[in-house]
Amino acid sequence: MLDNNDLLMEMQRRMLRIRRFEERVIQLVERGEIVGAAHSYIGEEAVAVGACLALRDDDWITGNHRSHGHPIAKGGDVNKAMAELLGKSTGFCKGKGGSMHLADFSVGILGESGILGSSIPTAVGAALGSQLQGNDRVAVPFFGDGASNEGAFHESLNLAAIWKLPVVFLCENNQYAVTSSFKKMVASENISDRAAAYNIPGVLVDGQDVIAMYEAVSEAVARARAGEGPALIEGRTYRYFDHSLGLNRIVRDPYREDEEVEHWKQRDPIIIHAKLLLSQGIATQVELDALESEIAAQIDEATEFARQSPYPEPSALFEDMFANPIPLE
Amino acid sequence: MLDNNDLLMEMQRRMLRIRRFEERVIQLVERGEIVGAAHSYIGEEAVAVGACLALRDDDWITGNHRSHGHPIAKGGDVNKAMAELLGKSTGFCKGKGGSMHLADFSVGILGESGILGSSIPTAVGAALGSQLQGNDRVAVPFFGDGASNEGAFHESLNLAAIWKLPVVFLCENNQYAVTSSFKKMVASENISDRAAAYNIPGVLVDGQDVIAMYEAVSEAVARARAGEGPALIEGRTYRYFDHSLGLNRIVRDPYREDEEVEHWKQRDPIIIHAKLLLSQGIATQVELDALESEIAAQIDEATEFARQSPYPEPSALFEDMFANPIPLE
Amino acid sequence: MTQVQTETRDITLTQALNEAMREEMRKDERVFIMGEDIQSGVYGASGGLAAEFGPERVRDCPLSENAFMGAAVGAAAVGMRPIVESAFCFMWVAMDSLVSQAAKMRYMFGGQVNLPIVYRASLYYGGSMAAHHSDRSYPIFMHIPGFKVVFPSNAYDGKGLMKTAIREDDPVLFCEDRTILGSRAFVPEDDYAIPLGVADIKREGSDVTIVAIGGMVPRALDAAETLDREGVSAEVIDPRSLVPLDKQTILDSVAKTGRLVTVDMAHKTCSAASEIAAIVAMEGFWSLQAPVQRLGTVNVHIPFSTALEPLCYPTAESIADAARTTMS
Amino acid sequence: MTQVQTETRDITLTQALNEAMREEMRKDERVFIMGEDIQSGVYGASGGLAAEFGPERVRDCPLSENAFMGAAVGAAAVGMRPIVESAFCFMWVAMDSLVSQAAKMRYMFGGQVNLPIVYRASLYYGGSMAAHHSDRSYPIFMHIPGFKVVFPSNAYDGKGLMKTAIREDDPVLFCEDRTILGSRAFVPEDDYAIPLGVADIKREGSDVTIVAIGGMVPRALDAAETLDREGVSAEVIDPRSLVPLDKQTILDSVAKTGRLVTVDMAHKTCSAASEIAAIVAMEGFWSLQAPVQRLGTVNVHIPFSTALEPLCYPTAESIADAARTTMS
Ligand SMILES: Cc1ncc(C[n+]2csc(CCOP(=O)(O)OP(=O)(O)O)c2C)c(N)n1
Ligand SMILES: Cc1ncc(C[n+]2csc(CCOP(=O)(O)OP(=O)(O)O)c2C)c(N)n1
Ligand SMILES: [Mg+2]
Ligand SMILES: [Mg+2]
Repeated sequence: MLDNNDLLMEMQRRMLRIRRFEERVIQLVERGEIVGAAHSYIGEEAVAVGACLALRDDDWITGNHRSHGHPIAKGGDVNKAMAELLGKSTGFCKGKGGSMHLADFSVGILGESGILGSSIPTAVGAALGSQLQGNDRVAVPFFGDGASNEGAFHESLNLAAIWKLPVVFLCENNQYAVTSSFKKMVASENISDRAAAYNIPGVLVDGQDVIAMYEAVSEAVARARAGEGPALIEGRTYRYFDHSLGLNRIVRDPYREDEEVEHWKQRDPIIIHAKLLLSQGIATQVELDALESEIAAQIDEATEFARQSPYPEPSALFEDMFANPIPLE
Repeated sequence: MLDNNDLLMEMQRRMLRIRRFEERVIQLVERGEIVGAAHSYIGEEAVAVGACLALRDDDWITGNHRSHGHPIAKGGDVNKAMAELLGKSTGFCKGKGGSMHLADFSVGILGESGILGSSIPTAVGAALGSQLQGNDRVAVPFFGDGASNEGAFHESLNLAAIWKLPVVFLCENNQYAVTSSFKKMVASENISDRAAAYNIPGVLVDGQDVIAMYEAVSEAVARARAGEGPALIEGRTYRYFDHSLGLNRIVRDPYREDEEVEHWKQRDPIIIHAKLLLSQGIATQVELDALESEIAAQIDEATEFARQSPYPEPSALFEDMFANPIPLE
Repeated sequence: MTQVQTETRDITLTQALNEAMREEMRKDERVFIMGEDIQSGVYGASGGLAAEFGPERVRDCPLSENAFMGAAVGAAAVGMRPIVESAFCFMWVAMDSLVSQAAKMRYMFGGQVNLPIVYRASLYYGGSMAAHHSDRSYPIFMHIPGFKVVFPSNAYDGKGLMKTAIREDDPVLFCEDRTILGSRAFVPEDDYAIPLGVADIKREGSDVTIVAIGGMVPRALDAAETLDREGVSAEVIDPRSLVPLDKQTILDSVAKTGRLVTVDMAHKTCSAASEIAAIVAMEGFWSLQAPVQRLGTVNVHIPFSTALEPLCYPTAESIADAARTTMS
Repeated sequence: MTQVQTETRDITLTQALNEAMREEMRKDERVFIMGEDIQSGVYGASGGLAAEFGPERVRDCPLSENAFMGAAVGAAAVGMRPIVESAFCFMWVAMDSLVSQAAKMRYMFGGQVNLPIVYRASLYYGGSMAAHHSDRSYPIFMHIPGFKVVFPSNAYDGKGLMKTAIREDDPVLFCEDRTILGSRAFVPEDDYAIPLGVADIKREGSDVTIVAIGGMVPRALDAAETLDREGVSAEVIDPRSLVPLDKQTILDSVAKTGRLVTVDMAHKTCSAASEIAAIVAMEGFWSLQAPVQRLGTVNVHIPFSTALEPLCYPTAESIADAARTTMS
């Protein structure tokens, strides 16, 4: 088992950073400081963190609508993330993207897509770039169980497979697409089974176990860097909250049992990993408490930063459409 | 082995009808009587005939750009088919469809799509209709190896699988998409392997053996009628001519070896089946010769019918857009 | 439509659409709905229908829009009458089924098949949903022959137009504008259908013609109020269907007023507003006394920030300004 | 452009596009091509490039347009400069990658990324290819913000515009009209680029302005010849790029002639011709002395039969008629 203590602590740090960030987001949504649609990543932290810590800073990721966790896991700036959610000019995207379109190209985050499956080909293209440029940068598209039913999934896996591109397809199977269970919507038992159709490895991983995620992705990344082609990894996980914050107000029929939700909360990735850190003597309770306060301070600072930041000027409306601008009306 | 002699003769009749029809089409293209793009089905006859003879008249099929064979195999009127290819008002589609859009709803031919993969969801929808209407009509979409790389393939197989729809997906793997070998373009070894991703049967069949095609499709159809859901059948076959008639003029580099073409011509489905009919004493050479002249007469008649038929009137231009017409400019 | 104010039974556009679908599904068992999470009624108008009609006729679909929107074509071809619930932003992935099959099939097969399908397309603009979720791409479906394009601006029209759409034997693209889904109007309980291709004059006037679509209609009516106070009498026309388009009502109005403002929430270039402006420049030219004013969404994608998004769309104020310009 | 006639080195538009790609690929190794069967050069303009640049830079793709057109976005985002060869009819299956990613990415991410991509889109109309293979849907890409839309009408413009397109740091939709791909014009061997947004006056005239696009330009020039014999002096303007559109050249011409005919091979409704008519009705209204004439493809899908297809498109004769109408 993994014996890099700094790495094991960093896993906890990033998972906790995501958790506390998302808890703050919930407050800000309730307060009306964050508008539009916000999809909570709480419960799924181990997937993004395990995967992103298996990557280099210069590797690429793409995300989806539920993507506050991915940029944080990849090392994106929390201040800019929070500012973006508040629509401020200091955000990743100058306030133009918001919750579903976080992106930080400076740390390899090629951006998130609110349209399902849409950013999977983008990641394949980044990997094609690596191949053409002769470097070994790997691309990891994050997408859900529901998105694996989009045609883009099929086309992308086949394309990456025949060209042996360095892509690790990462399906976050939180078992529901809005109210639809993947058991009803996905014909195969596991999404990882679909790898067989492309002659690539398909691995089902416990998405609540950050170390398991880290190891599975590390192996796939090693293969990809070695030019052996793509892999499909399914992180079996769970979202604690409704599909999007506030949606429970309009979803009429319950689509999952309270017992099920409870069962999964018992397998909370952050608690599991904390127990391990303590039991293995990698961290003391005091150190974990210190981590808590470190993160709390970061989130407070990010919130302050976002609140203090200015909104974009009206003149920003027509900026950023083109690298080589043209008259726009 | 199949001991229905009428059926075995009908197989030969329909394969021959397609072959002679297509040979005539080649002449008419060279003469300039058929314009636009025409894709020859010669060499692949056993796939359509074996499959369609496993269907009832009230079952549904959809086709693609290489679809002169499918309607003939399903029992479509050869006169109307030829008239359509000549753009005459007596054609299946009154001359509006042409070679890539033959359709005869009266015998269950829901039409052909020039856009790859496009008619696969259509067939799935027809099967959904059967399920909702409580009948047992089966739908068979024909598509190529190349089209199996379209997203529509993936989405359709998953949809049919989770809803247990009566669909038999029929991939005609003639091993090339224009100049591209499926070995380079399809990540799995066989296209039938892709069925695994949808938990449905996937069967690789010798597409030059009309009886093998008939039996494989019959079995899948029986399952489908019984409500046990879809199957994917790959008919491994070969086209003797270039992707589309006349294309050899512009395809610069050879993309397949003459030996390969010769090898497959040695496995001609019509010769194979003729030998069987003779060796099993199901038909005499005299009867086969009679069949030849019967077909020759049909094709001559179809050609005459098409030639004598009038072109559509200019007034037809604005007809057929809507069931409930609106002013059109 | 003035009775709307006076009458009693006011319901929202969402409720009106729901009512229309419910009544038609009761009358005709060939009618069924496909969409994502419609059994739980997440997105409104299909709410409660699963309870009455069951999961077979109110079908939750996987996230495979190209397949299920294409399956609607096949189902229609064999005698069913599907309603598909979706949104413009989710239709890009399904464009091939919509264009190559739904729109082209009948003509290319020489009229052998009718395709009674209603594609319900939500517009989520105006709610900080950002670039991916704010599409308003109905002009694309006006450009592509084969769809009838319907766009109600209130609950009363919504129910009557939805009934017509469901009974239509052709593919209908039915636009549902979230900025007005919650707006209430008088909706009779009885069965009524509003024909396609018949514009409605929402307000009569004599100085300037304002043609507005969907959610732009209430804004145009507000503008007309303002203009009225300034002594400018604006006529507000709601086409209600864009294909077929009731050109005559627009041309007659311009013949009366001599001035035209076209208002659209789609991007300006090649928009419905452009088309209407072009039609009047061709067929109503001699009536025009001032340049046509075309209003639409600016040609950038929809930004998330509340500091920017509101700057994108026409407003009552910008509509009034455009009208004033035609008067000066 | 009059030198075209006089000069020696006449090559086809296909050859000119091939030459432009070849020269740019030699100069910049980040440029590569993706498409279907392009190594064998089935569809013309990429012919022979694989022999020089190899299968890595001239990549045959599987029939997965949404994936490879989306992969172009990812490759561009990490520093490559992809050219994608396809056709309008095959882009429906890829609309999501084109719209949600290529067109929206830069703006929605606040300008963090440049996407230097050339999407080459063939138009196969006019060759009995029927409904599925005759799409001319560039107005859709004018409506959707984020693309620069380029449409050459001859070999000379083709080479210069393709070079600009390849050097552009934004997504370019490059239209290749098969009705003129074989037409020859003088094309200098040397390196020249034609800026976007600069219309070209293909023929000067004083009585009526004819704005024509791509394959409609030669038809408009034929019409101008006919009109000339009748004593009507027509000015023929080729926008060359539709986004950005050189409004000023069109408005200046109309200011001179007072009459406008817009000609487009796309379907009439919400077409480029509609947009140009609308612009002139807004900004050139006071110059207009007669109703605008808009010509385009009739609003039906393209029928296969040679007895019907030719009736769909504007012709030199119908253009001349429209011009005569503006004169009467
Ligand atoms: C193409 C498309 N269809 C529908 C939607 C609406 N939608 C947004 S998120 C979502 C569910 C996605 O489920 P999944 O992929 O499992 O991701 P999760 O939300 O569970 O993380 C749906 C249907 C969309 N954004 N894009
Ligand atoms: C979506 C789409 N992309 C590209 C084409 C152009 N095209 C027509 S046929 C063809 C090859 C099809 O190969 P396959 O599916 O194997 O069928 P085959 O021609 O071998 O019978 C291609 C690329 C098309 N018609 N549709
Ligand atoms: Mg999910
Ligand atoms: Mg093939």
